[in-house]
Amino acid sequence: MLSTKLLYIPGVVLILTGIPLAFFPAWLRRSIIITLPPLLLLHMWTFSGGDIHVTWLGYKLTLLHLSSTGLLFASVFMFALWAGSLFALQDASPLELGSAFIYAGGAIGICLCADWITLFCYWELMALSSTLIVWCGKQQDSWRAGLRYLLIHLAGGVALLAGIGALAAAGGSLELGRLAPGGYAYWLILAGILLNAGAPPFSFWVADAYPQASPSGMVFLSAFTTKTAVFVLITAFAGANVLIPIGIYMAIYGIIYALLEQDIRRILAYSIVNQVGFMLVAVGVGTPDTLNGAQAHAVAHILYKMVLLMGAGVIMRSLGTTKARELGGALWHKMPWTTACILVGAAASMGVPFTSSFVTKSVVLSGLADAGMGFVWVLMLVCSATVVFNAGGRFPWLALFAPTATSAATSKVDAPKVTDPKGLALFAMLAGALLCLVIGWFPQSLYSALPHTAIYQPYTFGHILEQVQILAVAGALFWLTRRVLYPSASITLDTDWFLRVAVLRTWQWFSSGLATSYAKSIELLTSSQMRSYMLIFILHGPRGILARSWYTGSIALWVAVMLASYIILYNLNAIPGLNVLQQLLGR
Amino acid sequence: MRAPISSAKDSVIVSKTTSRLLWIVLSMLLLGADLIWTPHAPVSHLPQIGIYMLITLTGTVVVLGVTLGLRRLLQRGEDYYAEH
Amino acid sequence: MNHLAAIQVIIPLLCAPLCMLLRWRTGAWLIATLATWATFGVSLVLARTVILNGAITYDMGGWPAPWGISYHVDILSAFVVLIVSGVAALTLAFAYKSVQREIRPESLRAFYALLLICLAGLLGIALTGDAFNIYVFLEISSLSAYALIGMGQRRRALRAAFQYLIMGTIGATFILIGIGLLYSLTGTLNIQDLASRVEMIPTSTYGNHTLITAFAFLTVGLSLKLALFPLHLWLPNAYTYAPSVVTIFLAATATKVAVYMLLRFSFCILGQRFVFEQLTLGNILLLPSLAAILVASLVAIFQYDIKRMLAYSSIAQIGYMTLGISLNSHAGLSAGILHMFNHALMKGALFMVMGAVAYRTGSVYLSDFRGLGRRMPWTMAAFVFGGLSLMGVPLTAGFISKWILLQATLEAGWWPVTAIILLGSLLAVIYIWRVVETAYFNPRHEIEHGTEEAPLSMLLPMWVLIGANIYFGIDTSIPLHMAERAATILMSGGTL
Amino acid sequence: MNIGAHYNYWVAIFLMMTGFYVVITHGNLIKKLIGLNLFTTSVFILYISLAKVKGGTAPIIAPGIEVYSNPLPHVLILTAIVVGVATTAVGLALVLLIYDRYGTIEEDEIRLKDDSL
Repeated sequence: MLSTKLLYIPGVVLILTGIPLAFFPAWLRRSIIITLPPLLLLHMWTFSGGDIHVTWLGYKLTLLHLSSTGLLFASVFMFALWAGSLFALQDASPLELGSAFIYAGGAIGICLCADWITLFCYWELMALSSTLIVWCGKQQDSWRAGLRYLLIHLAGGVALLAGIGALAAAGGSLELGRLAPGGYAYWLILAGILLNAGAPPFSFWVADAYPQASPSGMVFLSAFTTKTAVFVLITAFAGANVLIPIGIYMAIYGIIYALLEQDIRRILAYSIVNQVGFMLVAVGVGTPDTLNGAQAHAVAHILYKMVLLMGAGVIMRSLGTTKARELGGALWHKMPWTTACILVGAAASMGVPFTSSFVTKSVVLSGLADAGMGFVWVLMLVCSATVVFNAGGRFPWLALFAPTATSAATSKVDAPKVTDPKGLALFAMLAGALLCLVIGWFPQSLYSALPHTAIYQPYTFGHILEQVQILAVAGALFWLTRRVLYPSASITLDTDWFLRVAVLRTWQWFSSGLATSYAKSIELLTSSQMRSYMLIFILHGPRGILARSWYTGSIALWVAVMLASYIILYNLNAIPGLNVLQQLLGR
Repeated sequence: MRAPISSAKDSVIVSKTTSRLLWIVLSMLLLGADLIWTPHAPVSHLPQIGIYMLITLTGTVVVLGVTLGLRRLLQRGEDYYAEH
Repeated sequence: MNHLAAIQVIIPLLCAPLCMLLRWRTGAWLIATLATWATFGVSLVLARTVILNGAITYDMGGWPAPWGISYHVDILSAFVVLIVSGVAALTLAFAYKSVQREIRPESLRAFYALLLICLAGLLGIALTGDAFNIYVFLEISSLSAYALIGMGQRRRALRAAFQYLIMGTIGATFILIGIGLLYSLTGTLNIQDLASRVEMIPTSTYGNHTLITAFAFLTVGLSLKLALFPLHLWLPNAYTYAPSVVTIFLAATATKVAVYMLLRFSFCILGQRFVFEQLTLGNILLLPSLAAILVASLVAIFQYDIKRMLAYSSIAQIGYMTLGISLNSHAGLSAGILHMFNHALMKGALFMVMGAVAYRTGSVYLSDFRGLGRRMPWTMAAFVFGGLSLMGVPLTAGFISKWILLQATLEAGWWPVTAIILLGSLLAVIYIWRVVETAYFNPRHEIEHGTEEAPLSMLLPMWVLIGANIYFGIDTSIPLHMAERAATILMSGGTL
Repeated sequence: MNIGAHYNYWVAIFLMMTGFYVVITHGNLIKKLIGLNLFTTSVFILYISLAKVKGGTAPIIAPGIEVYSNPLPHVLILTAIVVGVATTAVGLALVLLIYDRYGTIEEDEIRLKDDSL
């Protein structure tokens, strides 16, 4: 039976639980959140039933297919859902939790399916449910930012659908796998996926929408959308060289915009773009080593970014703001556990030895070097060093230690609710931080889950020394420039300016121009000279029969016009060689 | 509307710290001379004199420079979008 | 053999006077409901028979074909009859409370009688195998529709009905002229005889002028009935001011039947070779269809009366159907025919939401939707799902139509058309979203209506349709199978 | 082709166009209905003209007559006349109701009243 087989698919189970989750009584919701993700994780790793297929519209769809890459991503997504929703239990709305389950179900579904149509279904579901999560943030700008987010993602979905349609129409296989370069289908699908990865020129949506979510909402958002895109890129576009410049742009964009940012959660959002850019470069190079590295680093990144965002979430819950200038400076001694977790996460993001990205980022870098991409290697080296300027150094500094800019901020810090989180939320944060360290200490456990055989050894004297040098220089530079780069109360223009200002202004200009010219032409038509000269005015004037769109007579006139033109066209078309429309349309 | 950005006092600090920084880094380069050995790096055929430091330093300084330049160009007051 | 085809039309036709004769008002509703459910049951049996055994021919009164009127039920007819009677059955279940509120008590019985007559007319069009009979049934359904629309509460309904009457009569007369010219050429009115004789007409290099003129009249007449752009102008008013139940019924059925007529006339009577290769109907339909998709969707975005917005969206959706036809390929036809079904599902559901909202708040202006997300959660949830289907989100029926239409256009290599289809679906996002935003995110209305959830008798049919939207979005094999077989029949000139 | 021989067709077309013109240009709803009637009636004439067979008589079987006119169009037109009557009836009923609620049957004035609401 197919319907029972569906319950073997973790994504479907999550979606089916997510829909009614918001309506369950609190105790039931709580127990589902605590138990379901670990159970599904166990199920994924022990499942041996083989692929699940269905036939839809004559296409064979593969709803479940366990590949090593997919399993790796799905597992870390499942952990992210679990930890994120444990963290969220404290104050997230039921709707947010339900949406998060659907959202994660979509992401996990994509990792474990093996055809483009199923992928597209999950893809749209992710766009809709993640928009709901943004809206659940209920901040001042959440609604509009969510709308921008939704519009961009639906447009991306349209590109993806057109691409998949073209793939099917060309008779190509709809199986999820490496696409042959070239053709509409290839580029449309790539565009649709890249949009979700935060590629230019739409990179702004990450920092625009994510920080508008609730403290826990952003934890979910950071884990799934961009990393799912990375997964699809690894599967279908490995070795697509066009990804290299795009990735480089994103990596540098992420650093620069994070540096100009004052809101610590937006800094982390830009840091996501930066890291995804790093992964895109690795996918674009496409050797087994860099692909391994991209996957490993995606796992590491999801984990440490989650910990950092939970830390930022704790601050936001306590103080109600995440603007660096209003944080009050000495938060670290009010919340020791949070501080510890943030520091671990930050260390992991920078690639300090014995933390997660030390063992993952270096796989990418060495892979780049082996592939002979000297220039790209240099750029990526710099990018990984400059992480100190966003997630690694600057974020914890601004969040916990930096001296305050306003006196009002310090009084907020003394409020009684500025403390560490308790219970499950603390557990979730600690679990994330612990994983960052475990991966750092036991890299082989992660490497063994990678699809290509990994022979890389991170802990050599040379490598450690290399990383220490990089961090030392970058750290020193950060420390020296920290005051210059202290954020001002401002925003930075991005390409969303075109969406939010330029288009609106053009529209206003256009519509006002249209109104004036319309008024002018009416004036001209109704002027007395015109009226006396033109008999035809009776029919065509502003109140004439032709202009009165609602009048029965004018509709009837349309009928006559259509009839006449149809008769003429049909007669002309019937004459061979005189097929007017065919010639007009160029067919 | 353009928001107030870095003051004149800030820029004085930049020039001072930058010069101080250059000295520090140069001395570190000398200290790290010939200590580095990594088979992977495309720079492994170069003399291994603090090459990672050099790359990091140049790269980071360039990024910071670009950032400061963009700051002048792109930063606006917080209520920019509310006004438009 | 069996009398199913005749029974199908006779049930509503006989029950209509019964409604009028009864003094008991609830009884009228009861009879109408029973009649529609009986028709629905018959249509299911009919569809099953046709799928299993092929087309049924039934001679009315036992008079064989060239003299008497014969009913010819092939898979396309059965499909359309299924749509019409299914929607009718659900609409009648929905109607009880809504009609009580919107129609004056003394005309309640007439209302149900007219609804049944309209249903009989629509079913007749789909079932009959006689060209003139099509005209008669068309007028039966149209005349009752004018009267039904005129029953709307606001006085504008009268104007809309009158306008529709003028336009509808012109359209029907054009169809009559077309049929007359065909008769003058062939000497028969039976659709199958017509087809075989039209094929025998020798066509000179310049074509047969009578045939061409006949087809021109038919196309324009049908375009009017279809509300194909730019002859759609009667539709928004008619749908907006008609009573809710009438809007649900007409939006989900009347235009579908008009599409059916277009298919029947152009593929089965005149033949695909003549219509598409010689007259290039494909190209002539293409431009209005694309214009309908773009212009009507754009206009819908700026409407404040949500019923009117949905009416414009219907015009755009009709554009999708005719676009499928204009492709002149098996895939395109299947897409067009399948979209008839799917559109009936989603528009039926959405207009039911309008009916429920009108029942509780009295009108369906955008501003009336404020706060409804909380006060009428089930109704607004139905709107969201119906809207998702209209946008063509995966796992809804709308996605299937969109996907198949995309495939068909891509197969033909019409890239710009593909882009327009996708753009149309994005525009649908915008106009649906305005309502969702108002319902869920805007502050409540200043004046509290004391609104509560719509009664169960409204919610149930609404959610049956929503369920169908989702079910047929996941397992679409039955309607798709029927649509594809119907397309095969049409492509071979209706002879199978 | 002799134009005169087909004069009944020309009459039908003339009537049709007249009716159509009245529908398009007249704002008075009653006049519109009259135009519509003209329009549909012209189609009846068209049909009946089709039925005429040269030299044929009324289709009643009688000795010595070989050629009959085609009776079918007449039958059809009987139906169409009924339809036309029904349409006019519905139309007039609507006009009456419109007069009741608007106080006028001029389309311009009706529109003004609606817009001023």
